[in-house]
Amino acid sequence: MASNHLTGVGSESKQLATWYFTFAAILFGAQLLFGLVAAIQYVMPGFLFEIVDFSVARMIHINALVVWMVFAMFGAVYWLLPDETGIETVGIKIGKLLFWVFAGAIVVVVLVYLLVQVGPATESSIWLIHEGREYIEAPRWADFGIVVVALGFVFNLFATGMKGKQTGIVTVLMADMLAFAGLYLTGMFFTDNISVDQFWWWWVIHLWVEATWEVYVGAIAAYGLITMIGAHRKVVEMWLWIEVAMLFGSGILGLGHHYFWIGTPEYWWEIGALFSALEPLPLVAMFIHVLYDWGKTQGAEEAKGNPASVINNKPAFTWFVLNAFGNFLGAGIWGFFHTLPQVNLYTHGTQFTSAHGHLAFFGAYATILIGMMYMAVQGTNGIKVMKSTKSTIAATWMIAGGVMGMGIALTIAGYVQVMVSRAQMGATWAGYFDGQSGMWFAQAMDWRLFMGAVTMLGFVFLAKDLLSIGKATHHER
Amino acid sequence: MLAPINESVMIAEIALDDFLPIFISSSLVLVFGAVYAIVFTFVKVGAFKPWVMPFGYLGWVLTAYCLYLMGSLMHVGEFTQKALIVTMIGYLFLPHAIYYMIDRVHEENEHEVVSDNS
Amino acid sequence: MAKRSVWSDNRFWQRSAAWVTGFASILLIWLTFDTSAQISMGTDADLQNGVTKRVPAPTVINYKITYEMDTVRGHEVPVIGEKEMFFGRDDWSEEEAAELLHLGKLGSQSKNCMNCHTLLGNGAYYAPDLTKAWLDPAWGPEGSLQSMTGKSSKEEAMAEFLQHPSQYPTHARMMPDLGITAEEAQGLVAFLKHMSSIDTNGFPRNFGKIKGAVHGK
Amino acid sequence: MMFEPFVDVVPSFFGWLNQGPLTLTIFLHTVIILPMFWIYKQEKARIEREG
Repeated sequence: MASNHLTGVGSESKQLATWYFTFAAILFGAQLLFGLVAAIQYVMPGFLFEIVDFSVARMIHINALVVWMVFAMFGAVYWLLPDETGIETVGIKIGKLLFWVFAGAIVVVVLVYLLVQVGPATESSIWLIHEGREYIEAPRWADFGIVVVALGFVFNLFATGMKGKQTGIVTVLMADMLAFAGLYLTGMFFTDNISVDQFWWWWVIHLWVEATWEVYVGAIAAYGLITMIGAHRKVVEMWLWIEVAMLFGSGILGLGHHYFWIGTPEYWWEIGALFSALEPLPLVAMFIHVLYDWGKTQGAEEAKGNPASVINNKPAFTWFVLNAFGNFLGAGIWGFFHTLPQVNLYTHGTQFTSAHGHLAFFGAYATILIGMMYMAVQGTNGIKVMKSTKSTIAATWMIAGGVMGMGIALTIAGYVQVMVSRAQMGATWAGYFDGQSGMWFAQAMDWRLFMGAVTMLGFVFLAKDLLSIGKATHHER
Repeated sequence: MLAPINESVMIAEIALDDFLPIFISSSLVLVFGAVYAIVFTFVKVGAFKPWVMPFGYLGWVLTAYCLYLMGSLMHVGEFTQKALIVTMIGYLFLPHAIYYMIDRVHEENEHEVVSDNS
Repeated sequence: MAKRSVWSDNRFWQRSAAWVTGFASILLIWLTFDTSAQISMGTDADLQNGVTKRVPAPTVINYKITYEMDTVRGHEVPVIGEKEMFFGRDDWSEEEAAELLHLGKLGSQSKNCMNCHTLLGNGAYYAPDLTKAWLDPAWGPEGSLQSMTGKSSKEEAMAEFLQHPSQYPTHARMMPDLGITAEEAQGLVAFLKHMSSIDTNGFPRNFGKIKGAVHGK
Repeated sequence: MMFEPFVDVVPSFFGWLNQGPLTLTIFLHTVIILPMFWIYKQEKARIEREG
């Protein structure tokens, strides 16, 4: 089994994984494109006014984000299942059918977003057009589709995990993906009470992004360390359990930091603040863990008189290291500095949140999923040691640099907003626009647009690289 | 039944000039905290020379200072301030504990014959 | 072989992870029950008897709402005062008010408000926060937005703006025409008025207290 | 000041635990951590038994 992971040939599960990765990459491109439209509208408000309004562009921007990540997450699991369990994925036919159902539904939903945009204030708009709830706007009919697809995926994972070898990584993934699918159900109802609405809305968003997704990343990172640098499975899996304890221990009740101001009781101040203040700890631990294992395995090889790098996939490993760092930076630092209620009172609902969102989604999730795409390229092309190309390097620098630049620009914009619109004018209409017209704010938005364009260009290099790097001749085969 | 009006319970306003120091110090709490943890780990595994270690502890001192600064600018209250100090003392020991753990598991596994799972 | 330590034992961490996750989940579910009871909507009787609810009944639209500093709780809270006309009436029945709020909440979702504005601070940051929009001085009797629409009451001015946003540009960044009907606009305004009466633990701070930004502090 | 005694509108169990600064969160952290000592003891006994 030692080199089984190096080849996707002959594994239907791995073939399906490449479909998921391909569609995910397309949606990633769509996300950046509509993000660019929204960024232009901040600078030139007349751009596509009443054609593709900000609300529409942003809805597609954030929905494409969520969906491409879910696609890539499913793909990554289908990729690693044969390696971990030692058998072909059970129910692969259902998996392939569900892929087309899922992909088809997404295309229809996006077309409706773009062409219909808004409907009358009736239940049928919620069922057929969109639900108008940030991140989970998908219309109700699509909700049910997503539930069916997710159940099929979870079934395949469980059936395979129970039939084949059940490693620690597979065990964590099974529990985690079940929770991930189940949580979606809490966001599927309508209520007139907006406090109740947002209470449950956060169950989906927070418990996904700050609990189940983070644990998923821990499991994928564990898999990556084993396959890419040959880290010791027992060590990696022990760390995975520690990470699960730390991530769920802080993340589940860390949900409280979204319950400071939505009508929920004051006791959430303490719960939210103190549990979420612990959320960066596992991220530091993950970062150290990756570097420690890398150093340790490299050192062990060198002691044997083998100075060559232990990394068998340079581009993927680069993205994995970026993940360890970006997770700590985007989710940890940018999250921590506005998580305490004393400060959050002023920063809640400003561009700070946006800065944190960009850096955290990218640092914690986009990076590792791109890394998994590179692993799939290595596997399907039967490459023993994959090296970077010029495009790999250009894509990595431009995407990481672009997102970092956007994050800093938005942080500056957020700071202006906090000072002017919040601390002084208390979130009124006039205060809002005073903040928006400040020079620092306006310039920050120019920089955000520029950095967004850099990111988009980086994506072009990334797409080109993913399509062509497998054919490059400088790898060891 | 009327509760006495207690001005000290009023949530203190954050001064306009304090926002920037708060944001910076709270980011630095994590940055220096990570510096401490990383330097400590790397010196222990031999990636850094031992003379770097004092800089790790300097990182811890700066973490504690930034947390203190952040707490006082946000007016967190006397008891909370004390709790933060206890937290920092706990954090001083954390990398030691983690290193002990990670080192033990490596030691145990390096002596095992790797046959079961690769 | 070295003596085995519990701290490097896989099973210890596996069990700890299971315990921490399970117990945190149970606590969260318990907290959810507790919070759900507190954020359920009040009744019309609560309003008449002066019972404070975090989320009052839809009939709160019959009353005047203000946002005042509560010295015990240390932050501003919405205060429900005497009766006040809302679209010419102050006797909206429980059913009528609930229906209006239902229409407004549906409208807020189907018109995608949240992807430009923030509601209770959540959403997009392209347009002003709507949490306490009803209490915004700009819509008040001396406010620029009310006089701009030429209407004589806050609710009529808001409804007029919602129906024809392009006619009343307030900023280079304009609200698009979303095909909001007169009836929907009434519902949306009721939704906004109701939202302003929700106890948000003092968010947003200093709302409308300080006039003029950087230069007027 | 937001980690101070409870002054919320509706009393509840969690509000009651919120009697002084940080009492609620320290209580919750403690009940999560304490049983891990018990798990530790059990596992230690098992490891010793296995030799």
